[in-house]
Amino acid sequence: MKLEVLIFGAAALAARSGRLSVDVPHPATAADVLAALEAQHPSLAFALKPPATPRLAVNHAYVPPTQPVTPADELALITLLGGG
Amino acid sequence: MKLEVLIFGAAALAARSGRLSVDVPHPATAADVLAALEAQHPSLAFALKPPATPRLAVNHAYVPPTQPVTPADELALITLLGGG
Amino acid sequence: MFTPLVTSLIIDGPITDSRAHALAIPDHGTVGAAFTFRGIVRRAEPSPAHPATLRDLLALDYETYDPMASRELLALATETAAAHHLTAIHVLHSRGRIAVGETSFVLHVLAPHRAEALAATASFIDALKARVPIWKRPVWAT
Amino acid sequence: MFTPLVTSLIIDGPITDSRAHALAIPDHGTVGAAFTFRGIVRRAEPSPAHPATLRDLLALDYETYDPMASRELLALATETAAAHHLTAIHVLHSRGRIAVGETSFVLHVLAPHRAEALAATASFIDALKARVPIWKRPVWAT
Repeated sequence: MKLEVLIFGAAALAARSGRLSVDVPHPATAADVLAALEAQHPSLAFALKPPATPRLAVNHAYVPPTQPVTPADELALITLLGGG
Repeated sequence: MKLEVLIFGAAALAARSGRLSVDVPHPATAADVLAALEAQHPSLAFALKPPATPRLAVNHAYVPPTQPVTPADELALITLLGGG
Repeated sequence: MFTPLVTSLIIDGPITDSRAHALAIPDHGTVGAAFTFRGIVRRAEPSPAHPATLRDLLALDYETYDPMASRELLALATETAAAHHLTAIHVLHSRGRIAVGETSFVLHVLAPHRAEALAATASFIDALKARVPIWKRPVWAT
Repeated sequence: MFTPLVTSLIIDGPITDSRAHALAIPDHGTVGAAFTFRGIVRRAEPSPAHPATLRDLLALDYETYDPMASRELLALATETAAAHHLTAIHVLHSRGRIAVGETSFVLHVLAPHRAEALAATASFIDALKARVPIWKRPVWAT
């Protein structure tokens, strides 16, 4: 199924968009979404691979990798680079 | 020779005075003054023995134990208990 | 059980001096240490292309993911207050464009003793950057 | 070489809010972190006779050995600024009677980054208590 994921900061700059689509199996988990972002959007590699610590927020809360997700959920990639 | 030493805080409360006299050999060092305070004023033991870290100030500066002192110097026992 | 006073707020634009100072010390005599930390936008930031060199900024644009940013900020403040036995914690973060020299972040911590207040301040700021969904984008001078 | 701005002052009586807040952030864009620490007189202090129990205070009387206290305070501020590469450090300490809830000590630290400012704050306060000849005497409520 197709899911929309909100993205921010340097990731949004790299993708030239604040929102990306990913294709994931049905049913899908948060881990599936992160894996699909990395496979389907190579420009986001810097925000998804170590030392980055990407997390998926579902409906404005961090979720564990096993959390099921559906097209009805608001999904957001949260990659904070710390520093400053 | 006789020397005057200013004292403060809990030490002054214990001695019921802000100033004490000590007899020291001539010539004398800062270490001699601290030793004389301990020997001649037992009420100050708490401020002179470990874990207290007494220091002598001569003319408003900390001095090493070997520093010579004379009756012309302003001597002060500085015992800070930390905390707070 | 004592409940710490916790407030958090994301505001548009820089944090003014009056907001940064608006912290009343409660008069019940339990507070021995009050810490205020202000984060200020500096002129020079590492260049993305050449991280070893500094490049001049005009401002930082802070982007927040709302309302998650507000929720995480409040949750972090609440958890920090409990973990460090604080009397109160107040946090303000900016959203939008903050010029060089302006304040984008203020943390007030009240505690019985300074060690708790210092530890809370350090851990709060580290966790803020790891957890609260706020991003900054440099606005370069040249 | 950059010379940090250092001021220190011992004043009679409590430190008012306006003095505690009177810290201008220089506009040259080098300061990223501003810390303010206020030490406030708490109501309960360990009883000298029974250190495990708390006893109610009315105030603390701060006694200073002048001018050595001023000199050591300034020397400590200057050394701290150099050791931690601070942009500025300002310190105020009270002399005389300070009531419960009033401020007896304020430390302002400005630095490029927060880690330096936090470390400077912690080391300054520890050294203050070990080195600057200021004593406090409790004024008990009962």
